[in-house]
Amino acid sequence: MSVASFAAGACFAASAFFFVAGTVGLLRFPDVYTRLHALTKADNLGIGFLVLALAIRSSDPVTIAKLVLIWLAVLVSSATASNLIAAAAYQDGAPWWRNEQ
Amino acid sequence: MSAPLLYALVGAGLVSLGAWGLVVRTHPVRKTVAANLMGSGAFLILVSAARATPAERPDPVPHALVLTGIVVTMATTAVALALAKRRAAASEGHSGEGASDG
Amino acid sequence: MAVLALAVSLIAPLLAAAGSLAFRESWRRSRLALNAAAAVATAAAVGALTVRAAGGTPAGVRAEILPGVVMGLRADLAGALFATMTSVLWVVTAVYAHGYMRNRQSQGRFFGFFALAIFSALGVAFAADMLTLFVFFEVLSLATYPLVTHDGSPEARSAGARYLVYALGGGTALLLGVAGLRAIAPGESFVAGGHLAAAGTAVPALRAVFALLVAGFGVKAALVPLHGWLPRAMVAPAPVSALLHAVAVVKSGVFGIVRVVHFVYGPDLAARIGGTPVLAAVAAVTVLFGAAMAITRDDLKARLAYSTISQLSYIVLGLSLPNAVALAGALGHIVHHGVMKIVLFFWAGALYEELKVKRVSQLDGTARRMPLTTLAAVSAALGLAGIPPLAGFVTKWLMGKGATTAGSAWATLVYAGAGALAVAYAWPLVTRPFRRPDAERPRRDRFEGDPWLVVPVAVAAVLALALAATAGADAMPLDIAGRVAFDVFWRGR
Amino acid sequence: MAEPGAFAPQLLGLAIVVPLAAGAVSFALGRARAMAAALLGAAAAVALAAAVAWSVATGGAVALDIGSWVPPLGIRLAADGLSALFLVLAAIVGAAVSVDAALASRPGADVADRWLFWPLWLFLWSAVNGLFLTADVFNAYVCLELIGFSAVALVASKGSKAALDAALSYLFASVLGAMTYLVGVGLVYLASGTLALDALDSAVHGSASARIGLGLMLAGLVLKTALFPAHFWLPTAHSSAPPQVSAALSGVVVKSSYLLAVRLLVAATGAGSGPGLRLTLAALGAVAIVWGSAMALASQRLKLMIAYSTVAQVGYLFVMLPLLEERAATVGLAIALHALSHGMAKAAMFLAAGDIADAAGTDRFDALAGVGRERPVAALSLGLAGVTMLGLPPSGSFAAKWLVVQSSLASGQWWIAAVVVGGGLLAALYVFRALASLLAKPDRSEARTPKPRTAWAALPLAAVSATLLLAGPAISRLMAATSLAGR
Amino acid sequence: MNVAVLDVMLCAGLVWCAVSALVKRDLFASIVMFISFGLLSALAWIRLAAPDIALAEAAIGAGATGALLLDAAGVLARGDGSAAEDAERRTPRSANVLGTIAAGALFAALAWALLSTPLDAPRLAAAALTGAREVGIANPVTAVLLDFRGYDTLLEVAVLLLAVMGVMALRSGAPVSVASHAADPLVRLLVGSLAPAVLLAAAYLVWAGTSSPGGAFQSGALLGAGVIVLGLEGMLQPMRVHPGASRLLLAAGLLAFVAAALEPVAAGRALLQYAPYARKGVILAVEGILALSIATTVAGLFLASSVTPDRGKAGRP
Repeated sequence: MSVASFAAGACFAASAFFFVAGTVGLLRFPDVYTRLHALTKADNLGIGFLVLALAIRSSDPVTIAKLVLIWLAVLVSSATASNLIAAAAYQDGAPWWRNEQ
Repeated sequence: MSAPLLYALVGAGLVSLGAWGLVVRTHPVRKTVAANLMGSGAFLILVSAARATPAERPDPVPHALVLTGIVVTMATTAVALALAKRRAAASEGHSGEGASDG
Repeated sequence: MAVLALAVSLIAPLLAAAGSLAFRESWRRSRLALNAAAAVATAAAVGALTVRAAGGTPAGVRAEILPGVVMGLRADLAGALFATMTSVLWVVTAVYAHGYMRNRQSQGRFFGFFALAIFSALGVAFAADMLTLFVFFEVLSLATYPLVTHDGSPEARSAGARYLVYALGGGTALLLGVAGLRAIAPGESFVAGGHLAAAGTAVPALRAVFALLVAGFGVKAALVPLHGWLPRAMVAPAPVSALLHAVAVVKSGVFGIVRVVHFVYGPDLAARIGGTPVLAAVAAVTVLFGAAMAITRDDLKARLAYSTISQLSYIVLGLSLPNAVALAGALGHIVHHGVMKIVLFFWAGALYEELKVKRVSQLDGTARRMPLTTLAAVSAALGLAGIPPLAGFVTKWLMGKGATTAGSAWATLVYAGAGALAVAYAWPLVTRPFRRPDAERPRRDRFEGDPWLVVPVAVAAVLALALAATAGADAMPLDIAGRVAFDVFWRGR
Repeated sequence: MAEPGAFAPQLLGLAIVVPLAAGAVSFALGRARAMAAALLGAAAAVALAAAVAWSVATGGAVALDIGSWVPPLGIRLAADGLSALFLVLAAIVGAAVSVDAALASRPGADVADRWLFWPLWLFLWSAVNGLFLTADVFNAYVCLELIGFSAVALVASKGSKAALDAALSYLFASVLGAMTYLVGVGLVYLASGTLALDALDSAVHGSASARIGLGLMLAGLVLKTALFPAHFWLPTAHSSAPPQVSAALSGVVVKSSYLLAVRLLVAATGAGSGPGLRLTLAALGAVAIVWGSAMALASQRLKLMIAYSTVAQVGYLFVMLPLLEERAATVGLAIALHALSHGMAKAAMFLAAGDIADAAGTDRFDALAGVGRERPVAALSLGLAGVTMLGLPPSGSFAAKWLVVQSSLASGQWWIAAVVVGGGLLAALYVFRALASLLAKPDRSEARTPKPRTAWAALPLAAVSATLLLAGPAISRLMAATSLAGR
Repeated sequence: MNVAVLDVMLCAGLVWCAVSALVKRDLFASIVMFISFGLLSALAWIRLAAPDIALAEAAIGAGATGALLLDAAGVLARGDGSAAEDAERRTPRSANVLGTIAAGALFAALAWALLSTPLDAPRLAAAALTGAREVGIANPVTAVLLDFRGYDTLLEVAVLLLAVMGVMALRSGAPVSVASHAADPLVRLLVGSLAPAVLLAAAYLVWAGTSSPGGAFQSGALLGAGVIVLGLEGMLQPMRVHPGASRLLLAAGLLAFVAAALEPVAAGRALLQYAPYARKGVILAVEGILALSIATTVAGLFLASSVTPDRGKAGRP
C-alpha cells in the first residue's frame, strides 16, 4: 500500500463522511435556510476531498487541471444557487427556526 | 442478466409508466412529463441494445436515433406546454381571440 | 362515324346540363336555346344510331375501366327504341318546361339536373352490359332527386326522402345482383336471347340473382310492393312528372327488366328457373291494383300516376310471356304509352298553370276555355283506355293476342279486365271538360293557355295519333319492337 | 441527363425537400410575403408529385438511396404505384386547400392575420409526402412527429377555446401513438437488425420481439389513423379547425399513417401473424363504419358530421384488409380508389362547409335552411361529395366498393361485402339529411348579406371524386407497379 | 450476474424518480422529481457508453425540458389552479384501473420480448463503424447522424423549426422577442462571467463533434441554455432582436441543411451525397449553422412561450 494510495483512501473516506453529514443535515434541520447551509457547506467539502483523492490517483496533469476546474465550477454554481433559493424562500416568507427554550 | 438487459427492462418499465401516465393523468403538465418518461424508456431500450453488441464500440446507429428522439421529445414538450398555457389563458378569456363559432 | 353519333348522343345532354348550371339565372332565353339545340342534336344522333342498328351493325365501344372490369356502350335495336322515345320527347318537353318554369326560381339548377337525367336515361338505353347499365341507372336516381325536391317545400322534401329510400334500396339490391351476375358470368355483354350459359350454375344462384336484379329495376318500374314513391313524386313540377315520371325514369326500370329477362337470361332460361311466371303474377297484380287505385283518385296527377303504374305492368306482363308477339307489343307499348302519357301530364300542367285546376272534379267547362289542349288530352286519354284505332289499343291488342297464343288465357283476361278499368278511370277525363261549368268560372279573357304550353301538347298529341296511324309501317317504333322480339326469340335458336 | 429515367429517383427527394424549403423561406419572409412564397412552393410540390406519378406510370417503381448509402445503413425513398397515387392525392387536395386559403385570406377575411398558416401548411404537406415515400421505419417516425406537430399547430391556430381543447387532446393522442410506434421500432431493430421496410418481413421471421414490435408499431399507427377505439380525438379536432386545415387533415393526413400500416401488414404476413391481425383490424373497421355513421347522424353541426363521417370512411379502408391475403392486386386497387376519392370528397366537403358556415354564421343544421340557395357552389360540392360518401357510381369509392364486393364474394368472406354495402346506406342517412336542410326553403326570408368568399376550390375536387371511375384505367396502370402482393 | 452495484442503484433511482414524478400530488414536486430523473438518466447513458446522448440528455432532456416544465407549472398552477385540480379528479375510477391493467400488460409484453431475444444479435454496428472510418469521421455517431442518416436529421431540424412556429402561432404570431427585467446582482455576475465560457464550450463541441462526443445538437442546446439564462436575467436587453432577423436565424439551420442536401442533386449526385473531398468541410459548416439555429430555437421556445404575468406580454417590437 504505497503512501499515495493510502492518502487517496483517506481522502475518499473524508469525502464520503462529509457527503453523509450533508445529507443528515438536509434531513434533520428544521427550516429551509439551515438545510441550505448544511448542504452547500458539507457537499462542497465532500467534492473537494473527492477531487483531491482523484487527483492523487491520476498522474496525468491535464486530468488534474480538469478536476480542479470542475471543483471550481461546482463551488461557484452551488453558492449562487443556494443564494437564489434562500432569497426566493425569504421573499415567499418561508418560516425560519427560532430557539424558544 | 447482463447490465444492458437490466437497463432494457427498466426502459420497458418506463415505457409502460409513461403510457399509463399519458392515458390516465389529465393535467397537461403531468401528461407531458409522462410523454417524456415514455420517450426515455424507449431510448433506454434502444441504447441498451446498442451497448450489448459484441463489437469493440457500441453500435452508433441507435445512438443517432436516440439523439434525434431526444430533440423531438423536447419539441413535443415545448408545443404541448405552450398549447396548455394558451388554453388556460383562453379559458380565462383575457386573451382568447377568434370567434368561437363552432 | 357511328361511334361519333353515340358520343354526340351522350355528350350533348351533358353539355346542356353543364351549361344550364353555369348560366346565370337570368339568361332564360339562352338556356332554352342550349337545351333545345342539345335535344335536337341528340334526337338526330339517336336517329342515325337507330338506322345503323336496324342495318344490323350496331355502333359500340368497350373499355377496360379496371383490371377485369369491362364497361361498354352499344346502340342495339332495343336501346335505340328506348333512346328514340326519350330524345324525341325531350325536344318537346324542353319547350314546355321553358314556358312552365317562367316564374319559378332556380331554373338553372332545374334545367341542369333535367339534362343530366336525360343523359343517364340515354346511358341506360345504350349500356352494353349490366355493370354499365347499373352505373347509369344510379346516376339517374341521383339526377332526379333534386328535381323531385325542386321547390324545397316540406311535402317535396318528404317525397324526395321517400324517393331516395326506394331508389337506394333498389340500388343496393341491384349492386348485389350485378355482383352476383358477374360471379356467374364474368364480363359478358347483352346478347338478344340471353348470354347466360345455363349449364354449370346452381339454379338457386340463378334465381337469387334474377330476383335481386328484377327487384332492383322493379323499384323504378313501380311493381306493386315497390311503387310507393311514384304517386308521392308527383309533387314535382309538371315537366318532371311528364318526361321523367311517366317516360324516362319509370321506363328505364322496365327497360332494365327487358335486358335482364331477354338479353341476359333469355326467355326459356328465365321461364325454367321460375323467374318469368312469378314476374308475370306480380305484374298482373300491379296492373289491376294500379287501375283500381286510379279510379278512386280525385287528384288529376295522382290518377295519372296510378294509371302509369298500371300501364307499366302491361309491359312487364307482356315481356314475361314466352311469346314474340307479346314481347313486340310490350316493347311497342313502351313508346306508345310514353307519348300518350306525356300529353296528359302536359295537359295537367297547363290546367294548373292557367286555371289552377288540380282535381278531376274541377274539370267541368275547361274545354270551352282551352279547346285545343283539351282536344289533345281527350285523344290521348282515349288512346290510354285502349279505344281502337288509337296507339294504346294497337300495342294492347298485340299483347293480348300474344297472351292467347302463348296459352296463358289468364293473361288475356287480365288485359281485358284492365282495359275495362282503364275506360273507367279515363272516362271522366274525356267527358267532364265538355260539361257546362256549374259555378261561374272567373272570366279569363285569354282564349287558350300560354302558347309555350299549348304547342308542345298539340305536337305530342299529333305524334300519338301518327303512331297509331302508321303502326304497320317500317322504321316506326312498333316495327323496331317486332324486329327486337324476332331477334330475341328466333335468332337464339 | 443521360436518359430521363435517371433523374426520376431524384424527384422523390425533391418532392419532400422542396415544400420543406419553401415552408422555411415563407416563414423567414414573414407576414407580408409568406403567402406568395408558399403558393410558389405549393405549385412546385404539385408539379413534383405529377412528375413522380408520371415516372412510376412509365418506368415502374422508383427508389432513391439518400446520400447513395444502401439500406439498411442508409435511408431509401421508394415510390411504387400506391405511394405515387397517394402523393397525387396529397397534391390535388394540397392545391385546392392552398387556393381556398389564398381566396380566404383576402384582406378583411379573418384568416388574413394568421400568416403562420402558410409555413405550417407546407411543412405538413412535405411531411405527408415524406411518409408516403419513406421505406425506413425510423424515418417514418420522424415524419409522423412532423405531421403531428404541424397538424396540431394548424388546428390550434383558429384560437377558439374549442380548437385549443381539440388541439391539446389531438397532440397527446398523436404523441402516444408516435411513442408506441417508436418502441415498436426499437423492438423490431433489436430483433431484425434492420430499419429498412422491405427487408423487414424476411428478417422478422418467427422472433417474438419482432412480432410484438410490429404489433406495437401497428397500434401506434391505428391511433394516428383514428381507427374505431382510438378515434376519440378526431371529431373535435377536425371539426373545430379552420376549414382548410380540416380538409387537409381528413383528406390526406389520416391516410398517410394508414398507408404505412398497410405496408407493415404486408411485412407481418411474412412473420406469419398476418391473418389474425387483419381480422381484428377489419372487425374494428366494421364497428368504425357503424359507429361513425351513427354519430354523424346524431351530430347537430355540419362540420362535426363530416368529421364523424371520416371516422366511418377510415373503417372502410381497414375492412378490406383480410382480402389482401390472396387478392392483393384487386384490393390494392380498391384501397387506392377509395382513398383517392374519399380524400378529395372529404376535402371538398370541409371547404364547402367552411363557406356555408361563413354564410350562415354557424354550421348548426337548424340554422342552415335556405343557405343552399345563397351558396349554390358549396351546396353542389356537398352533393357531389355525398355521391362519393355513399359509394354511388360513377365515383371512385363505388369502383372500390365494386372490387371489394367482387373479391369478398369470390373469397367467401361474405360479411365484408355486407358491411361495405350497408355502410353506403348508412352514409345516405346523414348525407341527405345535411343536403335536405341546405335545400329547404328558408322560413324567414330576410336577406343575409352573403360574404364575398365562395368555395370555388371545393367544386372541382368534389366533381373529380364523384367521377373517378372514368380515371380507372390510369389508376390501374399506376397500380400495376405496386408490390402489395403478400410474399 | 455481472451487473455492477452502481447499475442496480441507478436503475432503482430511475424507476423511483419516474414513479414519483407521475404520482406526486403537488405539481412542483413532480417536476423536481422529473428533473432528477433526467440527471439520473444522463448518468445511465454514461454507464451504457453513450457519451453523446448523455450530453444531449443533460442539456436538453433535463435542462431545457425542466425549465419549460417549471415555467408552465408556474403559469398553469397560478392561472387556473381550480381547473387543474378538478381536471385531476375527473379521471373516473374505471379509467384508472383500466389504464393500470393496460400498462401492466404492455410491460409484460415488452419484458417477455426483451427476455426472449438475444440482446447481442449482430446489427448495423460493423457496417456503421467501417463506413465511418471510410468516410473519415472519427465519431461514428456523428457519421451516422449527419451522413448515413443525414435525411433523418434534416427532418429533425424541421421538427425543431416547426415547434417554434407552433409556439409562435399559439402566441398569435408574435415573433420571438426577448423579455427584460431587473435581475439579482449576484446572478448577473455569475452569468456574465460564465457566458464566454459557455460560448467557448459550444464552439469546441461543434468542432470536436466529428472526432469525439459532441455535435450540433449538444452545442446548440448548451448555447441555448446559456441564452435562456441571459434572457431570464434580462442581460439581453441591449440586443433588441429585430423580428425579421430572429426568424431568419431560426430558419437558417434548416435552410443551410437543405442547401447542403440539394447541392449534390444539382451536381448530378444523389440527395445528401456530399462530394468526397468536401465532406468534412460541409458537415462542419452545416453543424455550425445548425448549432446556432438550435440555440436560437431552444432559447426561442423558452422565451417566446414564457409569459410571466408580472412582466406583461412581451411587447410586439
